[in-house]
Formats: sequence, C-alpha cells, structure tokens
Amino acid sequence: MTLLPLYYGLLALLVIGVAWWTLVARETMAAVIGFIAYGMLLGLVWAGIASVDVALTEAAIGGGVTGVLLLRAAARLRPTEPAPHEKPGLVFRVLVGIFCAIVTIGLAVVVLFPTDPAPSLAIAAAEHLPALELGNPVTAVLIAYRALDTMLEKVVLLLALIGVWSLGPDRNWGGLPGRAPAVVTDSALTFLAKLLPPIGIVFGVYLLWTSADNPGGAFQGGTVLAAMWILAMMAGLRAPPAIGSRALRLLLLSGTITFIVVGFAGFLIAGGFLSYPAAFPKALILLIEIPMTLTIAVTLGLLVSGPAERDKTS
Amino acid sequence: MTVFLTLAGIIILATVAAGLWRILRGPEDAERMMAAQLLGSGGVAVLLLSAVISGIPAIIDIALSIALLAAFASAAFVLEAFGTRGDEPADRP
Amino acid sequence: MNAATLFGLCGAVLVGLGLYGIIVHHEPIRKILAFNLLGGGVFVLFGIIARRGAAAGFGGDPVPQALVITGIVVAFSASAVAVTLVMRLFEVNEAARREARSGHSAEDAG
Amino acid sequence: MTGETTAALLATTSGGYLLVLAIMLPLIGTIAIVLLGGQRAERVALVVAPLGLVIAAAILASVWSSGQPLVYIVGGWRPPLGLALRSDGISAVMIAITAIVMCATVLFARGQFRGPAPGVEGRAQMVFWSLLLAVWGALNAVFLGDDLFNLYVALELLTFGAVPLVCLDGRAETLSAALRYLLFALMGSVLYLLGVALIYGAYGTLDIVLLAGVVRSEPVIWVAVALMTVGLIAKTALFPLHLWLPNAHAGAPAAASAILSALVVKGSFFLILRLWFDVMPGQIHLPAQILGFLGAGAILLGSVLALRQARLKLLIAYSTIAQIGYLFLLFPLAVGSGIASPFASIAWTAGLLQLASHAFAKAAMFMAAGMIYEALGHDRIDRLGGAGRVVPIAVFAFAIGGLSLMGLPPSGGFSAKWMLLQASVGEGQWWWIIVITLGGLLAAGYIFRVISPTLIQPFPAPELKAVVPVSRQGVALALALFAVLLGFVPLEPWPLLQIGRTAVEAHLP
Amino acid sequence: MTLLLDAFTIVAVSAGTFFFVAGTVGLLRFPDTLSRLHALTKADNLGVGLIVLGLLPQATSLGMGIRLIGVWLLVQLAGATVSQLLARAAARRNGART
Repeated sequence: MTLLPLYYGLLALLVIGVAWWTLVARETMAAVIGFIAYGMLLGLVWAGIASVDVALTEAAIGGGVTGVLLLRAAARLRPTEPAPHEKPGLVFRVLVGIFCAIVTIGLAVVVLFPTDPAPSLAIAAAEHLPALELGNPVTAVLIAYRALDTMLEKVVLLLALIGVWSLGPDRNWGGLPGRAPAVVTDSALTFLAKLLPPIGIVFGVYLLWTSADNPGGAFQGGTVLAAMWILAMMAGLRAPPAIGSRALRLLLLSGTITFIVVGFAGFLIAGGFLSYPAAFPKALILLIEIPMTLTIAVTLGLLVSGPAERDKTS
Repeated sequence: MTVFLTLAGIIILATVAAGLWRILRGPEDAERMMAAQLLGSGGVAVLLLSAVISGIPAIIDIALSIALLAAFASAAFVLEAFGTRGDEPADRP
Repeated sequence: MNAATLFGLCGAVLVGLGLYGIIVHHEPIRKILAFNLLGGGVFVLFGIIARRGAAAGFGGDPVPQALVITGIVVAFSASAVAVTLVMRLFEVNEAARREARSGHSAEDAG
Repeated sequence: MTGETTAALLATTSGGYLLVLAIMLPLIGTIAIVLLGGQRAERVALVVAPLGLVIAAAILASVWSSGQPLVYIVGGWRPPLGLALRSDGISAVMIAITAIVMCATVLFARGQFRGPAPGVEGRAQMVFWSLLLAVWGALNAVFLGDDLFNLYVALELLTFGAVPLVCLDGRAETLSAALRYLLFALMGSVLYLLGVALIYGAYGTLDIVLLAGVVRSEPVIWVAVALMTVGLIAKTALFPLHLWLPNAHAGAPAAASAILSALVVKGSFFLILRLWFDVMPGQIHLPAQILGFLGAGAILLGSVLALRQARLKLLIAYSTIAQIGYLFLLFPLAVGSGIASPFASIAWTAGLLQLASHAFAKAAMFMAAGMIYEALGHDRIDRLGGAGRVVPIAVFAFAIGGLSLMGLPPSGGFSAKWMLLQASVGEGQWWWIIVITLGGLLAAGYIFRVISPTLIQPFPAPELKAVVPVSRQGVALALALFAVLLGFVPLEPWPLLQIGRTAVEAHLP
Repeated sequence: MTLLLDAFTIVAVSAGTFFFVAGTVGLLRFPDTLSRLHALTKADNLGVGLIVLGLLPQATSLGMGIRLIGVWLLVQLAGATVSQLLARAAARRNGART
C-alpha cells in the first residue's frame, strides 16, 4: 500500500508532462497526438480516484472522439500551416504566465486546505437508490435527481449539431456530411475497420446494460457506439446518412423526445415533471436510456462528420 | 501481493512515461501516433493491475475501452493523415 | 499526501497550463486544444471533490461525478462546433485565395 | 436560517409548473422544427411565440399578485440533491421582457428565411428558426435556474444557440466573428464551471437559496465567485472582454442581432447579479466598485468607438457595449451605504429599468438598421440620405430607440439614467455622475450622426433595392414605443423587484 | 493452493513487466522508426498477455476472468493490425519525401 502514492505521483507528473507537450509542440498534429495521450492518461487518473463512470467517459470522449475530431482538423489544416509560429511578445507571455500561475496557486491553496469534513451528497443519493431500483448512484443522479440537467444537455448536443450543420454550403443542405471517405486500399486497415465495430457495439451495449448497477451508461455506451460508427464511415464501409433524411432526424431526436414525453407523463402518473412512479421506475429509466444511447451515438457521430458537403446523389 | 502488483504498475507506468517521451519527439507523426498504441497496451496493463489492487473489477471496463479507442484513434489517424480520398488527387502535399 | 490532494494539485496545474495556452496561442485550433486541456483540469478538480466526499459505501460522491460526465459531453460539443468553424473559415479563405490567384471564380466558394 | 424556513422556500408552489413550461415549450419548438423540417419552421414559431407570451404573462401575474416567488421542484427531488426552478420578481420581469422581444422578432423575421423551393428545407431557414426558439428556452432556463450547475448547462444552451446565428451568411468575416465569440464564450464557461466545482467542494450544494444560508466569507468562495464573474463578464462582453461583440452582433442577420444584443448578453449579466447579490455574503464593496469602474470604462470606450464607426450596424453594436456598461453601475450604487437593502435601493430598480429599456430599444434599432440595409442595399452612415423617405417608420423607430439610449425624456432610458444619477448623489459617489452624463452626450452624438443624414433627400434619390413592408417596420416601432412607455413608470424603487429576495437577504450581516 | 496461485501471479506479472521494460529499452535505443515500432509491439503483446495470465488466478468472478481475457484478445488483435498500419504509414511518408 505504501507504494501507491508513488504510482499516483508518477501518473500526475506524466499527465502534466503530456499536457505541457500538447501546449508547446510546434506542429498542430504533434500537439493533437499529445492530446490523445492526455485523454487516455486522464482515464487512468479517474480510475485512480475510483470514478469508473467518469473514467469510461473521459477515455471514450477525451482520448477517442475528441482526439479524432482534432486529428482530422490538423490533417486538413496542415498544408497551409505557417512554418514559424507567430508568437506574442515576451512581456505579454510573462504577464499571462504570472496570471496563470496565480490561478494555479489559488486553486492549489483550495486543494491543500479543503473544507473538513468534506461535504457530500453520497448518503442522500444512496437513500433513494432502492426506490429507483438502481444500484449505480451516478446513473441515479443523471437520470433521476438531476434529470433536467441531462435532458437540457441532450438539447445542447442537438444545438451543437445544428451549429455544425449550419456551417455547410447552402447548395449541399440536406446532403451527406463531410467529404467523400477515404479509398481504402490497405487490407490491414479494412480488416481493422471491419473487426473493431462488432466488438465495440457489443461493448457499448454492455456498458448501457450494466449501468443500472455498475459503472457505465448511456453516455459511455453511446460514445463507444459513435466511435465505431465514425470508424466505419471513415473507412468507407458505411455511407453517412443524408442530414435532411426524416428517418435520421427521428433517430437523432428519439432519446430527447422520449425523455421529454416521460417527463411530461410524470405530471399524470407521478405527480410532477420528470417524476417517476414508485411502481415501475426502472422500466421507465430503461425506456429513456435506450433511445438516449442511440441519440448520443448518432449525435456524436454526426458532430464529428461535419456539415453536409456532398449531395445525396454523390 | 498488493505491494508487488503496485510495484509492477509503477514500473510499467515508468516505462510508458519513458516511451512517450521518446515517441512524441518524433520526427514522424506516424511514430508519434505510437503513443496511442503504447498507452493502449501500457495503460491497459496498469489498469488491469489496479483493478486487482483496488478490488474494483469495473476498472477492467476502462481498460477495454482504452484498448478499443486507442485502436480507433490509430485507424482514424492513418485514414485522415494518409488516406487518399475519392474526391481529390492522391498526391496532395 | 493522499491521492485526492495529489491529483487536485495536478488539476490545478492543468488549469494553469490550459489557461495559458488559450490566451497565448494564436491559431484557433491550438486554442481549442488548450481549452480541452483546461477542461480536463477542471474535471479532475471535480473528481477530487467527489473522492473526498466518498461515503455510503461509494468510492466517491456521485453528484460531482455525474456533473463531470455532463460537462465532458458539453465540452466535446463545444470542440466540435469550434473545430468545424475553424475548418469552414479555412476553406472559405482558401477558396477566396484560389479565386484571387486564378482570376476565374472558384467553384467551392459556398 | 433554520432548516424549516429553507424547506418552506424550496417547495413547489401552485403555478410552479409554469416554470417548466416556460423552459420546455420553446425547446420543444426547436425539436419540432428539426423533426418536421425547416419548411414548417415559421409555422411552429408562430404557434410557440403567443403561447410563450401567455406563459410569461402568467408567471409575471402570479409573482406580482401573490408577492411570493414561484418555485418548482423538478421530479420531486429536493435540493441539494435535486433541482429547483424559481422565479422571483426580477426573474419574472426578465421572462416577460424576453417573451416580448422574442414575439416581436418572430413577427419581424416572418418570410425572411426561405427554402430553395416551396416545401423544401433551406439551411438558414432551419437554423435560424430552430436556434431562435432555443435561445428563448435557454434564456428562460437562465432566469429560472436555481442551481449553479443547471445554470451552466443553460448558459451553454445559450451559447450554442447564439453562435451559429452570427455566421448564418457563411462569409469569412462573420465566420471569424463567430469563432471569436465562441472562444470567448467557451473560456467564460470553463471559468464558471471551475467556480462551480469549488463551491460544491466547500458547501456540498449548488442551490442558490441553500447556498445563501451557508456561505461564509472565506477564501474559497471569493476565488470561486471571482473566477465565475470573469467568465460571465467574457460572455456579457463587459469592457475589457468586449472585443468579440461588435463584429459578432453586426454580422448577424438583423433579426438575430436584435436578440443577441437585446437579450443574450443579459443572460450572463443576470447571473452576475445573482452571484453577487444572492450567493455572496455581504461586504462586496470593493468588487462592486471594480465592476462599476469596468462599466464606466465600457460606457466611455463603447460610446467613443460608436461615434467613429462608418457602418450603421457596427455603430449599434458598439453602443451595446456602452449600454452594458450602465448595467454594471448598479453594483456600486446598489451596494452602497444603502439604508435598507440593495434590492430596495433606487439603483437596483434603475439597473433593471436600464436593462429592459435597452432590450426594447436595441432590438428595435437593429431591426430598423436591417430594414434600412434592405432598402438601400448598404448601411454606410455617410450615404444614408433618403432613408427617411423609403423606410420612414423604420427610421422613426430607430430615432425613438435612440432617444432612450441618449436618456432623453420620456423614455425608459431617461428614467433609468435619472435614477442612477439620483443614486449617485444619494450615495455620495459623484464620479458616476460624470460618466453617466458624458455617456448620454456621446450617445446623442452618435444617434444624431445617423438621424440627420436620413432626413436629407439627396439628389439623385437613392435606388430602392427592396420594398420593406410596413408591417415589419411597425414591429420595430412597437418595440421602440415599449422603451418609451417604460419612461412613465414611477421614479422610485419597485416592490416587484424585491419579491423573493427578502428571505435571502436575512443572511446579510 | 492460494500460495501456489500467488506464486504463479508473481512469476507471470514479473515476466510481463520485464517485457514492457525490454520493449521500452528497445524503443529508446533503436535508431529508426520501424525498428522502434517493432520493439514496441512485440514487447506489448507479450507484456499484456503475461500480465493477463498472471492476474487470472486473482479474478474474483467468472465475469472478471472473461473480461480479462477479452482485454487481452482485443489488445492482440488491435495491436498487431495497428502497428502494421503505422509502419506502412511511416514507410509511405518516408518514401514520399525521398
């Protein structure tokens, strides 16, 4: 046990080192690769502080999907990247450095002298778990206690997607997102692009299924599904859907609409907005989580795919 | 046993750190991308050890997810950085 | 020093690094990267708060953990919009540059 | 505060469901538009807008008549574990202002965004209408949220709704304006979120009412609120973090500029009010003075830059920076040496009145500028001659809105500035008097710069690029008249603005 | 019995750790991209495999054991393909330059 602090210290230094690299790397692509490593290392950090739910999310979104989003941008912007980076003046950098150091020191002081005993809602959260027929308190917070946050956050995702779509040219509106996929001539790549998705889909569904009692959930499962879909689209194995397609829109909104319908149904069956009836909370929670996983997967996939840049026919 | 497994974890993490330091320096992006590969296996090993050390089997799920997404990120990298597209000449700069 | 304090300090450093990057970097894509570094630091701070609040047999207070999950998804959406904006701006500028160079209208001006 | 009184403050009141509807109705409208397609967007908006107005009126009436805040406990889970929605006096006023401006914008924007063919969805059409309603829902969520993290999500909704509206035309200039806006807004959100983390770590709750009962004056809350304030200032575009605003607000389509300038920046301002007056323990004199000085800087810089603009929409955008500055004078003047409480002070009412009259006046002015642009095909101030002839009502609406900005009677702007002056005298803080007067003179300067050329009929007469229907000009005029009507309110503190705040106040030393 | 299993764990995990160290030494010492990649993959495959093998006796449930093996399979499959891809990408990039 005495060795654990050493492990944690090494991990913390490694995370800071990689963050530093991401900040100072000369080429954007190199910085992005550093960032992918950063996201994965944060997954280790979260495992170290026993937040498995967050670790799953961070590894999937931070290292995985965000990483790929930035990789693509770096690859596309590379041809015109200015060779020597235009740097602001030394005085400016020193001043900013001092400011940031003050922020860090302020936070460090707060970390070093925390409120004692630490406030916690863990007991309150645990109290209602049996009534909700859930074992995972994080799921309970997301889907019950703070359901409004989760619902509004689904709308945030939708707005982000509308924002991404809005950046396409008028003439392609309603068409296929992104440019034409890569022509894959590499058999190893095809193999990988065919191999990973089935594994990922099983894993994603497992994460959703296990989330009632174990770490996991709609976010984690949805992200893994999204990653697999993105891979299949990138390798040209699956054509992206036309953004004007009614079926796609319905799929995209299915989780949000179900959530809202269940929310308003609460007025009738459980005495209030987003209340769950005592008789069958788990059934309703699953009813929300399944389409929500799909919504998250589809939205994340489309967010990475970008605005419509091709017509439906192409 | 815990102490031994922790020690193994520390050693592996240290080798990951050394490897990352070497890889990120490049000069090739493909080489830098080995960082994902290195974390995919080194990180997985460390996580598996800590799942046993801490007695939280769910940490294995993190390992699975990191292994999966490391492969995903590498594939995406190869496709984006070196893939030729249908709509543009193969010999773009 | 326990894990929570250690990672808390790590989070504080990450916040400082990210903030520095956002302010100092010129290229928008690097600012977006720095924003994500900063976000990671903020989430880690949430994480140590959750860890300190471990009770009721849980490894941590579930409320901050749930907030972080929501926050990570929101940060990703933000990055997606920002990256798309950067790329669109790049393409529009490229098209204008091509047009200026070749004289005849570029077809991709959108 | 004892546990029981806190519990009494946080229990669903009758009519509390109105708060749920106020947030959800516009968002359901957004979802309906995405599902049904942009070609039906306008119809969806025309259904949502009157309903939203009715809900807002019902909330205002309910708070006013009962003298009590409306509260709704979402899902029956009480804070701190669950979330509460709460409408006190100023929330109700903000909801009402938002509803009025939104309805006007819906009427103004009718027919402005068309698909490529009838029944076919257009890009701008779908994006504009869906995001317009989303901004409405987001603003209501900001005004009603009682939980700091729920407010973070609401702020993000607001940002994601607003940013794409800036670059709807897809030109390089507006794209880079939108990017800059987004980067400022994102930095603001992260700093806000950092503060939220620190507050939860110290007090174990994020509910504003509960926090008010437990917050002590200690380093952690100061660090947290300072970070959050800086973040929110970036989103509000208060000097010196205003750099993103002019191009963003000037580049958007007129209907979008109207809500961006009139409403969106007020959302984050409202949260600064909440933080400092509801969450913080007393003794905020120094930060209040700092905020006041930043406001003064904004008034002077914004006005001077507005005077120097060559384009009408940029002029209006710079004037927004100046008018935001006035809002921040509320802090030093309401905190002051006040006899009773900040909320009973004349500055508190003046600040809210300034907010309302600026919302109406600025929306009207951006709409008017948009119509002048449509009619003349440009918005260069030195070539506005004849605008008074081709779009007379729009120019009139602009002038009336300008009246309020200058602070000439009768107008809401006059009453607000008069009361601010009164408060400055009352508090013995004479330095604000200079700023307020100078700001008014500069505003007069830039408004007359626009008005005077429009009245001259140049020869040859300017070519008319498009005919602007009288009905749309009327919408702008109606909004401008709202700003004037506010000038007839009594020049004294409104009891409405104190509703729901006395309980919180009990903690103030 | 437990003692025997623990001994097995110690031996296997030690061997796995050794391969990680060896791989990293190769990574640091080898002169060119391809051989560095080679060192990395070989070591990782063996390293992860031996560690999974070593941890199997410590599994507290059947599910845990199955997932441990699952991780190993995934790392093997993905690792082999990805390293091949990266090697080719590096080679192509070098070829394009010279």
